[in-house]
Amino acid sequence: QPAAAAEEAAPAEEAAVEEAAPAEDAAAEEAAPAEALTFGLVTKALNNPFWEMVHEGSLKVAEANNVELLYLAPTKANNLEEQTRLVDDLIAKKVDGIVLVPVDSTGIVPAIERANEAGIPVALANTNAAGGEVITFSAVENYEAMKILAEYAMETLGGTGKVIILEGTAGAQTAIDRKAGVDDTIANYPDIEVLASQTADFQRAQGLTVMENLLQAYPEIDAVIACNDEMALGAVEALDAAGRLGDTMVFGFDGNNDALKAVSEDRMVATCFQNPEMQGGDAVQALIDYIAGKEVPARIQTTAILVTKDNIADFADKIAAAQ
Amino acid sequence: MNKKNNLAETEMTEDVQLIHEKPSIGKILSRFSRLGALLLLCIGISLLNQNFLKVSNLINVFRQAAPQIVISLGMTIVFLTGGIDLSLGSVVTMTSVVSGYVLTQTELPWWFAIIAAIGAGALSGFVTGQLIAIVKLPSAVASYGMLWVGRGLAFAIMGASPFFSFPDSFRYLGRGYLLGIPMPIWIVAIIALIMGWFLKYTTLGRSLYAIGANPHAARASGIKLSRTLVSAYIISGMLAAIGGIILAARLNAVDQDMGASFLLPAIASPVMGGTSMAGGQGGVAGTIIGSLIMIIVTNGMNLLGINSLWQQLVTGIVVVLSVWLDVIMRKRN
Amino acid sequence: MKANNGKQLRQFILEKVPTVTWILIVMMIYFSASNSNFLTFANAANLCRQGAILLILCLGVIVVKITGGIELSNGAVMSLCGMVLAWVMVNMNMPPYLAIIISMLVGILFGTLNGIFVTFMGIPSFVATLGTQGIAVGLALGMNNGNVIGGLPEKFSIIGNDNFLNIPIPLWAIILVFILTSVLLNKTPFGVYVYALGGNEEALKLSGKPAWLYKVLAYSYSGLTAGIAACILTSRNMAAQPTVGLGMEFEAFAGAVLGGSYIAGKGTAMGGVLGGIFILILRNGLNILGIPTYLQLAIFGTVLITAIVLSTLVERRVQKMRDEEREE
Amino acid sequence: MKGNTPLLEMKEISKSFPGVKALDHVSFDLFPGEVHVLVGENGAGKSTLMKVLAGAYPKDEGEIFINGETQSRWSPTAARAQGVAMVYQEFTLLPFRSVAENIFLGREKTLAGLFLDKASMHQEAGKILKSIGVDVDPRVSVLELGVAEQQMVEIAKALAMDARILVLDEPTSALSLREIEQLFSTVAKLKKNGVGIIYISHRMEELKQIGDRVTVMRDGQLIGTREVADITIDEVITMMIGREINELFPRHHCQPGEVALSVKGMKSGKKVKNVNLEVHFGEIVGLSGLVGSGRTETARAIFGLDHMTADDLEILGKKYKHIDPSLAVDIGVGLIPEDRRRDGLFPILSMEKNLVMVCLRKIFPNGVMKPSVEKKTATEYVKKFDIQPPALDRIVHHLSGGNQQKVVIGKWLAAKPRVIIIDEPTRGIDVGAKSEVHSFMDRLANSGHAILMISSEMPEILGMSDRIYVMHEGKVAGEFPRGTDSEEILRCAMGVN
Ligand SMILES: Nc1ncnc2c1ncn2[C@@H]1O[C@H](COP(=O)(O)OP(=O)(O)OP(=O)(O)O)[C@@H](O)[C@H]1O
Ligand SMILES: Nc1ncnc2c1ncn2[C@@H]1O[C@H](COP(=O)(O)OP(=O)(O)OP(=O)(O)O)[C@@H](O)[C@H]1O
Ligand SMILES: [Mg+2]
Ligand SMILES: [Mg+2]
Repeated sequence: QPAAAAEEAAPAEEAAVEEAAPAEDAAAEEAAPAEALTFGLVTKALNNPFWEMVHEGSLKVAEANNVELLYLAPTKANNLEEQTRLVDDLIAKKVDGIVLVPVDSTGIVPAIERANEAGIPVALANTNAAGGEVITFSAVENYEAMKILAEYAMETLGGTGKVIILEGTAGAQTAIDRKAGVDDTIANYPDIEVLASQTADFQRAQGLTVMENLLQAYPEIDAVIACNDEMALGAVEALDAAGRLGDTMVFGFDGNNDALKAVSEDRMVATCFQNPEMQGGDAVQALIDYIAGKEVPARIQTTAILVTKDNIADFADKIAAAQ
Repeated sequence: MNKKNNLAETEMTEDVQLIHEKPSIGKILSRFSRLGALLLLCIGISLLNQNFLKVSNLINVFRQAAPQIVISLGMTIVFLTGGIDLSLGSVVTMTSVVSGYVLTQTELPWWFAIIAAIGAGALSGFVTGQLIAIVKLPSAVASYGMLWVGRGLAFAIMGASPFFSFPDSFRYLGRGYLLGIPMPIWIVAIIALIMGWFLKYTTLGRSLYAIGANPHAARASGIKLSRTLVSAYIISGMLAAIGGIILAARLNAVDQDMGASFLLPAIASPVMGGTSMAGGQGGVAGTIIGSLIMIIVTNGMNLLGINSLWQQLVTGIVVVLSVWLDVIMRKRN
Repeated sequence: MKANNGKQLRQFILEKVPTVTWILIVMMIYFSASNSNFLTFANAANLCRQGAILLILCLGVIVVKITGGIELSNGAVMSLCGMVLAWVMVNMNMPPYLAIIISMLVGILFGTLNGIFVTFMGIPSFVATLGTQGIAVGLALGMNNGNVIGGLPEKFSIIGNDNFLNIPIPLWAIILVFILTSVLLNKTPFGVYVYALGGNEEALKLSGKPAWLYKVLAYSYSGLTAGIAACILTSRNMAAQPTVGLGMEFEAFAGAVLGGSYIAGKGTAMGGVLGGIFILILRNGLNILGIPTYLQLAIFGTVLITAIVLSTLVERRVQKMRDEEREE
Repeated sequence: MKGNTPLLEMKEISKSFPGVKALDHVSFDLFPGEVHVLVGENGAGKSTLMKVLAGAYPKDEGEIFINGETQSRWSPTAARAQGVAMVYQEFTLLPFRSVAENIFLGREKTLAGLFLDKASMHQEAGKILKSIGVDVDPRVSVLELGVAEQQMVEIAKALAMDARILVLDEPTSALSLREIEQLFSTVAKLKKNGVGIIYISHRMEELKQIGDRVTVMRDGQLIGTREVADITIDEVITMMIGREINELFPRHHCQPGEVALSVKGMKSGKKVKNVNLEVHFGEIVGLSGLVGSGRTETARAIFGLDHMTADDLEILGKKYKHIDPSLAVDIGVGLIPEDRRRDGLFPILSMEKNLVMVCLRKIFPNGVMKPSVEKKTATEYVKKFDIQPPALDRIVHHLSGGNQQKVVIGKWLAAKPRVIIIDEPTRGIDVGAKSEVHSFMDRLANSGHAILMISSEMPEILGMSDRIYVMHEGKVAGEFPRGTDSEEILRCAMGVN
């Protein structure tokens, strides 16, 4: 076997060495004439419409500036190891820029640093990173936005009541931030009783089962605060099936079309529209400007809009798009 | 010459008395050990939380278990033949996406969505079966490939945004009641009865056991090997599809990965229920109990408000222990 | 004479070298033809770094698969090892080399746990390793409330990112684990018993050897590889995340299978590595060609099946030719 | 020779399995340099006794003495340490590994006690194989050997650990005459070196050929031990089955009817080159030949188990281009295979399920089963063949070798085929069962069935066949009437005429 190993390994290696030089000048020549740029977009997962919206937003801007956009995401939802591989592959592909939505703020840093070494500009969207040089970070502040939503929830509850919190995927950055946002808000309301705080993995199916179980434990629930819309919608289904949607308010986060629709139908009380399209689009725009040598703000605040019955009309187009 | 067959007339050796093995205590014990484990679990939880034994909660548990039970039954069929179907999870996804597509993107009636989904499940089962029976790939390998194909198809069909808000007639399957019992439970009950009958009282069912016990002998006994194998995978594909439909109807939406989380439980619960992965042994009842144990553990932990971080740990331990119990009990006789 | 050469060539092409190799080469030619960035030094180095984790896991899985078992826990165990590794360095500021040893021990511990489930408790390896997976994930999540452990000592990043004799250290790791595995399998009695466990366990028992022991050891070895992989992974991310390795087990499984170990009692270290490389290159190539992920899924599955079908067909052809020779 | 202390003494050994008392206070002894033959009906407990000796099964009661010393802790390891080597009735080889690795399994030669010393293992293995006259390369994998060669490797494996006590459990059932002679001369050599040999066989003639003493067992009990010199085969047989058996070969008259099966120019695989044969209703046709002459393959081909081509294949008056097992079963052809463990038995299924497996589609044509009918059918055949123990829901894996074979034969006859191909009908089953099977074949033929019987046992061929075909290298080399003498047939089988 080892013999065979040598025979097989050797050619590949040599080939690589020979190829190396020519390939690189080839790349250099390509770079010279200013023709279409190629960006890579890496999100956290394929199975959440939210990332699809980030993708669409980025795509719009990219096409407008005839930039080719390559969309990659871990096949294993929110998997850091796989995401790191994707970034490395983009570096190897020598893309002109990377829009990155880190699965984990700390764990992604070395990957960003490798991009820095390769001289590839990185723009973050939606989730921040704890290090590395990034040209910008375009997102709503998860923590702040969640506080806005939680505050609204507290108001509608009148500062008192029994509440259930549906957390995101254990260990995921946004899950941690949003949970903190909720907890810190509720801390100021002594009359709020948190019945339970369970994870539902950011998934609708999980939201459904977890909620069904909690419904059994707690005959009286005034509000459910979910850390994303998918879980919120799962909870809505559970409450609806149990005929308790009337006396329990559901709050979500993200502003998925589906959730907006739910708000318009009074199935959800509020969600926090964090404009995923814009988060992606702004990041792409920032990359383009940066490469064009323009000044780019280090932080692009995507305005998080609290969506309630009052302003739901503004989102009519999205709700229509959902159909 | 006489075409009549005289075998019957050949005189028998002096009349032998059949030994009828009277079920020993051990046998009885082991037959009901799984049920016992389930009951113990229930009692334990209900001592810790009075909500558990409420009828409403028990109904809730069964309803939650429904998709997993149906899918696990699909896996059971495959286990009986000595194979394994790793693609079941993504078949669940793929088929529910198909039904979602028909429901939201076409004008076709809701029942057509069901037929389409089950058809898709059967088709994917057919392909997997062919790869195993004709190309003679190991089942784990063939089905692992199909796992990716299934996911790929799901994305291809769904494209960008997920399908949601289905007609009530369809959602009724997931959330409706009949005689005070949720539809999913009815569906599971019917399927369980059919499968139980199929495995016990049909020659095809018996052939599945035969193939699992010894494929060479099965072939030499005139059993159509590939045809039987393929039908096993088709059936499991269809069951996965039904599981997917129940799920979609309950969620009122389908996303591109909803089935993935069902694969591992579908592997665990038949084995917890005494179905041998080596083939030739097992049945419906055990699988149902196995699924219920897994569901009840999560349900119980939710009721008791156990920190989600530890839930997988507990589930893992429960799976191992209950399979162990099953092994011990089987050794006893 | 000539016929003889022809035979040797055929033997080399069909029997000595696992079929997946040739498919691999064809694939690489295709990728490098269609994108100049594929066959570059940079990408090669990139593959070594990111590939180490998968390949090392594959080498562990292959040993278990030869005994007729399957290993679904190594992804989770790797995550846990990573968490422990980081935890002892950050919270007990233990020197990296000690931490690495601890990580390996944790891996071995959980591998052994698998072995005990399978041998003493008679649980099918599929389910046993599933259980262990749950246990490991649970602990990884629980030990730090699901949070990431960051802020590792600077010098720890060396393992994942630096070179030794201008060869990436992860590549060294692959080479070492590979040599270790193939020596164990081919050159020691332990190897014989591993193959015996898969081929005819009864025979091993009757030969008066403690079959259970070698089975447990096989699983422990797979655990060890998870522990080693964890070091590289954690060093590459300079942080430990509790669910980082989840799902890895299936890629490693596919790698082992592609390498030609889908029947108990068969398989080689070389095969395991090649299978792993195949999966890596496929994903890497598709990414570099710029194929969006959701399109990759189906492609991945189809190529996987095709590759395996091809190698099985070749295997059968070889068997047939062997028979013919026996006739002569 | 009797004077010195026995090499081995087993005193009052008992062993029970769930539902069976396999050994009931059996005592057994063995002296250096003797061949002690152990005989008994199927299920008598021979293999079990030997497995206890090898440490494979723990004994419930009793003591084991080696050279007069009692052995407190007995295990496979201990047994080996005491020089007990055993050739099991079942194969114990690793299919994918080399012959040498198999021969030295568990006792690998190592360098520095760490690394395998393959060179010297190959060398030694080669020596041993040569010494028993087998020329296979120690490097090739067992997978590539024929069944007979595999059996010889098993024997080599046992010899390799230069044992003082060598157990051979039905070693010859898969061997050809040539190999059997090789084996016997090896045994003779070992005797000279003072090795004690325990020899289990159902072939009575072998008893006289190599046996010094013979011990007879029945139903797990010891019936008695005699000097081979002062006992006749018939006496042994009576001891074995506790009754006089009616004649071994009850075949007398036959009136052949029309053609039931006719094959012309059949080819299959590499072993069947050109087979022409005809079987009529009401007759038993013997198919003789040397091992490897392709009879089993012929049978498998006619039944559609292996791919085949024929100029003309006519069964029960209908012509067929292509045939597969299920079709064969439907049109009333039955093949009772040679390799019954592999092609016949469902080890983990119950006796009942095994017995009805083939006739399922016949008795339940619409695919729905009736338990009562199933039970009735199974019972009928348990009784017909006196399968022991007669427990319908007993897992057949727990039956003795011979009773397993009865189950296989029963399962085939349950499908009531009109044309029956029996490959080695009595291989590995005891004389009692043998005569039962024979008289059964006789009755079947008389009741108008067509029977093609493959057999390697000349007496069986001569005693049972109405006509005899002889195969040589894949071709039917000759056809002989009943009453031809064995020399003529053997000459034809070896291709000399
Ligand atoms: N592993 C087992 N489990 C249960 N019962 C067994 C087992 N092995 C043997 N038996 C029973 O023990 C008895 C003796 O079996 P054994 O194999 O020793 O018979 P035998 O003399 O070798 O017969 P044969 O000549 O057919 O090989 C039989 O009744 C058989 O059913
Ligand atoms: N498909 C098979 N599977 C397993 N063993 C087989 C198969 N076909 C043949 N054998 C074994 O190979 C050996 C040689 O069989 P072959 O048919 O060449 O000789 P034969 O004429 O049948 O002689 P015999 O029947 O005495 O072995 C036989 O012992 C048989 O058991
Ligand atoms: Mg025996
Ligand atoms: Mg034969």
